[in-house]
Amino acid sequence: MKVLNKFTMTMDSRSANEGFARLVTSGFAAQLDPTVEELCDIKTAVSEAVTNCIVHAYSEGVGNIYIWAGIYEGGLVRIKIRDKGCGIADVKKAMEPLYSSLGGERAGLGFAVMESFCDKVTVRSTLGKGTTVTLNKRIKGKDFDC
Amino acid sequence: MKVLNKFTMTMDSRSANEGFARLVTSGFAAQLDPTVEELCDIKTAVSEAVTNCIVHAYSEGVGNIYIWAGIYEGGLVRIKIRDKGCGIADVKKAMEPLYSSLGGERAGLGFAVMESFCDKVTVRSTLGKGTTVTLNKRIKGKDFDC
Amino acid sequence: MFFITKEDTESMVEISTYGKCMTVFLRGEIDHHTAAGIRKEIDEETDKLLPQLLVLDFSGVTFMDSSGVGLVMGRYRNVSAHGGRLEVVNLSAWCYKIMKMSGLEKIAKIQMTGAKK
Amino acid sequence: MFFITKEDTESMVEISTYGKCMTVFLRGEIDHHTAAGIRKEIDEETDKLLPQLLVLDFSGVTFMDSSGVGLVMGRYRNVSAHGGRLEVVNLSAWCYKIMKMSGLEKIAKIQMTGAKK
Ligand SMILES: Nc1ncnc2c1ncn2[C@@H]1O[C@H](COP(=O)(O)OP(=O)(O)O)[C@@H](O)[C@H]1O
Ligand SMILES: Nc1ncnc2c1ncn2[C@@H]1O[C@H](COP(=O)(O)OP(=O)(O)O)[C@@H](O)[C@H]1O
Repeated sequence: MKVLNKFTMTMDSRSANEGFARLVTSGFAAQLDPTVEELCDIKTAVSEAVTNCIVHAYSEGVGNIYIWAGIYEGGLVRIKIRDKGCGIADVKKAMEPLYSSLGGERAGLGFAVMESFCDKVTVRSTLGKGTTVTLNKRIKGKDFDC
Repeated sequence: MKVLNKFTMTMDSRSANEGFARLVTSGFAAQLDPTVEELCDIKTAVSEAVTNCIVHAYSEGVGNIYIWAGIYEGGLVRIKIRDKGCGIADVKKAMEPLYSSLGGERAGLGFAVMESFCDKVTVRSTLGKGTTVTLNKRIKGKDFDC
Repeated sequence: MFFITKEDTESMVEISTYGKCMTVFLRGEIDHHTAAGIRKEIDEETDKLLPQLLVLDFSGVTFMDSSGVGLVMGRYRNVSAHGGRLEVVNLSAWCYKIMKMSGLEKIAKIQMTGAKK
Repeated sequence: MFFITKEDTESMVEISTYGKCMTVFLRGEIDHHTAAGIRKEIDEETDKLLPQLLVLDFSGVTFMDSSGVGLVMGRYRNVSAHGGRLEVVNLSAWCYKIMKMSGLEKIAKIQMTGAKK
């Protein structure tokens, strides 16, 4: 599949950047003329993935969050969010709704939200090396809005 | 000087990304709580520098535009916009107001606008290798607004 | 403005109390970053008042991810520790969708915008 | 929405003509990307009408960089080629500042918002 437009970004894993990551990815997806709801889907899924880098991957300090985004023919947006943090031992378990290794005020819903608001979510992780979350979302856009 | 927060970004030199570059840099600078005018200063300067990469540096096709931005103590924002394009033979001449190598509808005001809307602009360029424009802008913010 | 300074976070919360009933009006974007400040402000008040009813009003919330669910669950734990109840009102369809994923409606009353009408 | 599709660009321009006077209302963000579409639309009309007076109304312009200056200079060249005049009206203080850097006010009438009052 041909990438029509793309960017890569590296940002600090500071919680203040959660909103910035939403702004950047939704601003990029805006070129496909999405509905407000589709934009919000993307914002929410990105917010979850980026928060996980901050909260879980780099729980001990500040590391790099790597974002790649591309637009493909047919209105597909693909967003990869990568960290070089602690990694996930059991991805299947991590993706179960309501599972959280942290407890506290983490709801354990991050992956469930990503899956619910995107068309496809893939997670690749190596313990001690880091995690890559790929979000796929097809934008139908305003013409398809009712 | 200590960098408090930063990002790097690589984007295609497509004219559709001019607005995206404005969104990203102004969104990042927004954490300093700038005035509307200060945000617009940044947008305008970034728009000029990014357009130059598209129009001049990579006039023959699509290349990479590299953006680095950092926030320092005291409200300083530094934004570097770099290309690996054709480079500038005579930087001094290029920075003269109304000078343009292209003519047509280029006004030759890009550098003049950057200098007028930022506190300091530096340009480093090597012919055949590329150009780096560094924009420095101190955000005084809303408290200083009249 | 994605970066929430101390001032901004504080202005995301407005609290009004009536007897042992406490209502918290939330405003802006709730994520992991802003939830920290919101949590602190609410808990300072609930620790003082020990309300019988805590109402979280989401009418001013423009964005929320699962951190908003954690925020609600944490406040639920707090008020129920001293026997109080929790209600979440004026959720947009969007926020409601995320809240429901948590099964939260089994433990607290959750209500969308306009649900009363 | 930073990516201007064909439709979006077209809606950045609204043209009204009265005899040999042509007024162009501009809307949105003018940069190198959007200027291309704007230019095309204006020139198609001026080539047909050969107006004696071309008025560019900037009241709907929310952002402009030096591409806006190039746009005005290009239209100036076009209309003066057949003896017409150019006026630029309703510039925000912001756009006015950039326009003035070009020395444009020596060749065309340039007017800020509210300058008439
Ligand atoms: N980027 C990551 N790096 C390391 N661990 C992660 C990462 N993302 C998720 N996890 C693990 O997966 C679990 C479930 O994630 P999630 O569904 O987002 O819930 P929550 O963030 O609320 O804990 C987390 O508790 C954590 O153990
Ligand atoms: N990134 C760049 N790469 C190569 N040449 C550049 C670059 N930026 C500017 N220039 C040169 O400097 C000249 C002046 O630039 P500027 O003041 O922005 O005016 P304009 O873009 O309207 O020509 C350009 O015409 C071009 O020759």
